[in-house]
Formats: sequence, C-alpha cells, structure tokens
Amino acid sequence: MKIVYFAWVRERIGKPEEELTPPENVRTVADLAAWLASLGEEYAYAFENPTIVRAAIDRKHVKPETPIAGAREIAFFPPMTGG
Amino acid sequence: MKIVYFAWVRERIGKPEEELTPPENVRTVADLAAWLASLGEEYAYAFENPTIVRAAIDRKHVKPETPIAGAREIAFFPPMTGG
Amino acid sequence: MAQAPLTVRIQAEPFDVAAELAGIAAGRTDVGAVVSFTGLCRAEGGALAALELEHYPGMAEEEMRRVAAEAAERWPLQGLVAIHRHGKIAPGEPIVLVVTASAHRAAAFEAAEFLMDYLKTRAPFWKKEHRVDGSQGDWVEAKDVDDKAAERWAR
Amino acid sequence: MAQAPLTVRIQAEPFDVAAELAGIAAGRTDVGAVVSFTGLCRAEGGALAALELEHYPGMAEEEMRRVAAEAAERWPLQGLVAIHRHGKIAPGEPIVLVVTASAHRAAAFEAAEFLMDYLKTRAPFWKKEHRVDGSQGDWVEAKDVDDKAAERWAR
Repeated sequence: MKIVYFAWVRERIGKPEEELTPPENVRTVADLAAWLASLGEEYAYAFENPTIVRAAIDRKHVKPETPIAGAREIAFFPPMTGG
Repeated sequence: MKIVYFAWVRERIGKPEEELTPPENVRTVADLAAWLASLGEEYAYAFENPTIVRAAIDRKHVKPETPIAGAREIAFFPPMTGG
Repeated sequence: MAQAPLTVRIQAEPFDVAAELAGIAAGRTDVGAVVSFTGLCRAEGGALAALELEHYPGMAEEEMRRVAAEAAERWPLQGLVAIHRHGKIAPGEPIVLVVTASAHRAAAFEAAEFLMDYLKTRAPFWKKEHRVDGSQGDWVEAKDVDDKAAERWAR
Repeated sequence: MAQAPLTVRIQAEPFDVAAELAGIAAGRTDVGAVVSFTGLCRAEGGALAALELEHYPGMAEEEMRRVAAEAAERWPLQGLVAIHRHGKIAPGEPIVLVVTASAHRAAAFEAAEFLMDYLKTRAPFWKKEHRVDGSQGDWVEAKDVDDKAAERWAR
C-alpha cells in the first residue's frame, strides 16, 4: 500500500511517500503506526508521540482504531494548522 | 423644549418636530409621553401603546423614568429597525 | 485598544465594500483576521419595490460611534468600519456594512456580530416598505430575535 | 438547501476578495446577509519572513468540500465560497477566504465561523515559518483554542 507523509512527519522520515507491505498482524491505523515506528530511527522519531500523529485513509480522516484493510493510500501527518 | 418624532410616531402625529412647553408636573419621559397623548387624537394614536414608543434626550437613548429637566431636544420613535 | 481607527459613516450613496475591506489592513502586517458583514435589501418574494430608511440625523452617527467605541473597548481590534445608508434602497442593494480587523479570528467575528446586533437595536434607523403595486407598505416591525441577539452581549 | 452554489478552491495565487464578495449576491434579490472572513499572514512582530503552507493535494479540496457541504446542510445558505492558498505567503498577504450568503445574518455569521473552525482543524494544511534571519523556523503548532472552537459545533 502507498503511505504518504506530510509536514514534520515527512521531514523526520525523510521522504514524502513510499510503497510498503505491512505484515498481516498489522490490522489498524495504530498497528501501522507502531509497525512503522519499528522500521528505523527516523520512523521512531516521527512516531515518538503516537497520539499526536493524525491519519487519513484514501483521503478521509480516520481514527487509530480504524482497520486498514482495503486501503490504497494511508497518510500520516501532524495536527492541521491551516486556515 | 424641542420635541422630534420619527417613523410612524411622526406619521401619526403629522409633523416631524415642534416646540412645546409642558406643564411643571411633567417630570419624566413617561410623564411627557402621557401629557403628549392628551393633546389630541393624533397624539393619542401615536402613544396608544406607550410601552412601545422609545425616547432619546439630546441624542441619547433614555428610559421612561428618566427626568426631562434640562433637556434641549427630546425624540420619540418606534423600536429601531436599521441594520 | 481604543486607538484602533474607527470609521463610522452615514450616507445615501451605496458604499464600496471592496475599498473598505482593502483599506482596513492596507500596509499592515499585524492583522490576522478581517470579518465583513454586508446587509442587503431583500425583494421579499418580489413584493417589495424598495425600502426607505429613515434616520435621526442628529443622533444616528453619534449612536453608531458609541457602539463602535464599545466594540473597540471590548475586543482587541486593529480597525473597525461601520457604514449605514439612509433613503430609498432597491432590492439587491447594500444597506449596512461592518468590517472588523484583529490579530485573531474570534475577536474579529465577535466584534462584527456585536456591532450588527447593537446597530440593529440601538442605531436610530427605521425601515418602511414600498410595494411593487405602488402602495406604501408598512413600517418594518422590530423583531424579538434581534433584541435577544443584542441581549447576549449584556455585561 | 444543499443546492446553494458551493465554491471551493485551493490555489497558490492570491485571491480577489472583492470579486468573490461581489459574485455571491450578484443578480439576486433574496440575499439579506453576506459575511466574509479573510485570514492574513502576520509578521509576528517582524520575525517572520513568510509562512509556507504545505497541503495534501489529494485530500485538501475533498475535505474542504465536505466541510462546505456540511455548512450548507446545517444553515440555509444561498451561497458559500471557501478558498485556501498553499505555498509561500508573505506577511500581509491573505491565506484563506470564506464568504457566506443567507437571507438572515445569524445563519451567515454562524456558517462562516463554523467553516473557519472546521477548516482550521480538519483541512490538511500545515504552516511552516520562515524567519527574517534566514533560518527555517518551526512548524506552527496546533492550538487547543482551535480544537475547542471546533468542538462547539459538535452535534
């Protein structure tokens, strides 16, 4: 699945997007964030405070407990500061 | 003192302003309205519902119990509908 | 913040919303939020030919200034414009304009709402309807909902 | 009232507040109230050279449309404009514009505030500071006060 990053999540991980295939036991958005955090220092830094990172599946806001099954694009980003 | 009228108060009384000298026992705005209402049919009509008519003394909103002593210009008008 | 420039005008001519909006933050870099309210004459389903706005010339501008000064005292404003027209106004034309500028949006929104609620209930203007059938219509009646809106700012 | 024309745009260029304001009630005689909100880039006491607005191109417009549609469903609007810029924005320049039109002022004011509160907390935009000393500043932090402002519309 395609994973995209924005703002300081993108800066910390060092890339705007990537194609990844998480293991089968990664079922929810929270599972995915925890698994990403295990991929290396830069990921651990991005997700060091996992409750602050927001997520969207296929361009809609989702909660940590939302299942990721069937997702084409999952985005992780900080709380929004537009407006 | 100068008394001025606006909107339907003016239309009912039939003039925009007049110079009047109320008797000495007319002390408050409410007294003045009651005295005006006694001046004729057109005045009685304008003040038929005295609680709805608003007043200003020297261009400031006042309450029925406000004394009129020293006033140069007293205005009577319906509730405002600008904006 | 009573130093905020307060512009209050009463006029028969239409006003230029764009110019007032552009002017309030022109040349400044400390304004974060500009709110405008424009009140327009409605045709009321086609029955209305025009509204005639009567005002108390001696008092209307004074009262608008008092309301504007109170807004500038209650919210940290960087600018405030309040313009009210009088005379005959056709459907689709603007009647009243309020513009507020502040560093943050809550102050700009609240001050604009306060100004409109107070202008509606305190500024000495009265609307009379002129109907398309040629008859002189009624004086517009004051609404309870406007009094209630104004009461929420009581302190 | 979901038939109200909803204009949602994301663009790098500045927008024309006057044109959007004029357009929303043009040729109509049923609009009684037009409210606009313009959010501008502040210089923060001179320390800020620019804000850089990053956005999620695939999602930002979709989310703004969802927010606009919800406003049109909750209030009897006759028109709604929401424009958000991205890219580098200098102090004094506009970032975001919301315009609402309705028969009555309460709906126009409330819908505009709702739109801003929801755009701030739901539209995928992030602000980064560029300082006048040439250094890249921090990402602007989300504010509790914005979350609280958005929560008041929960139903």
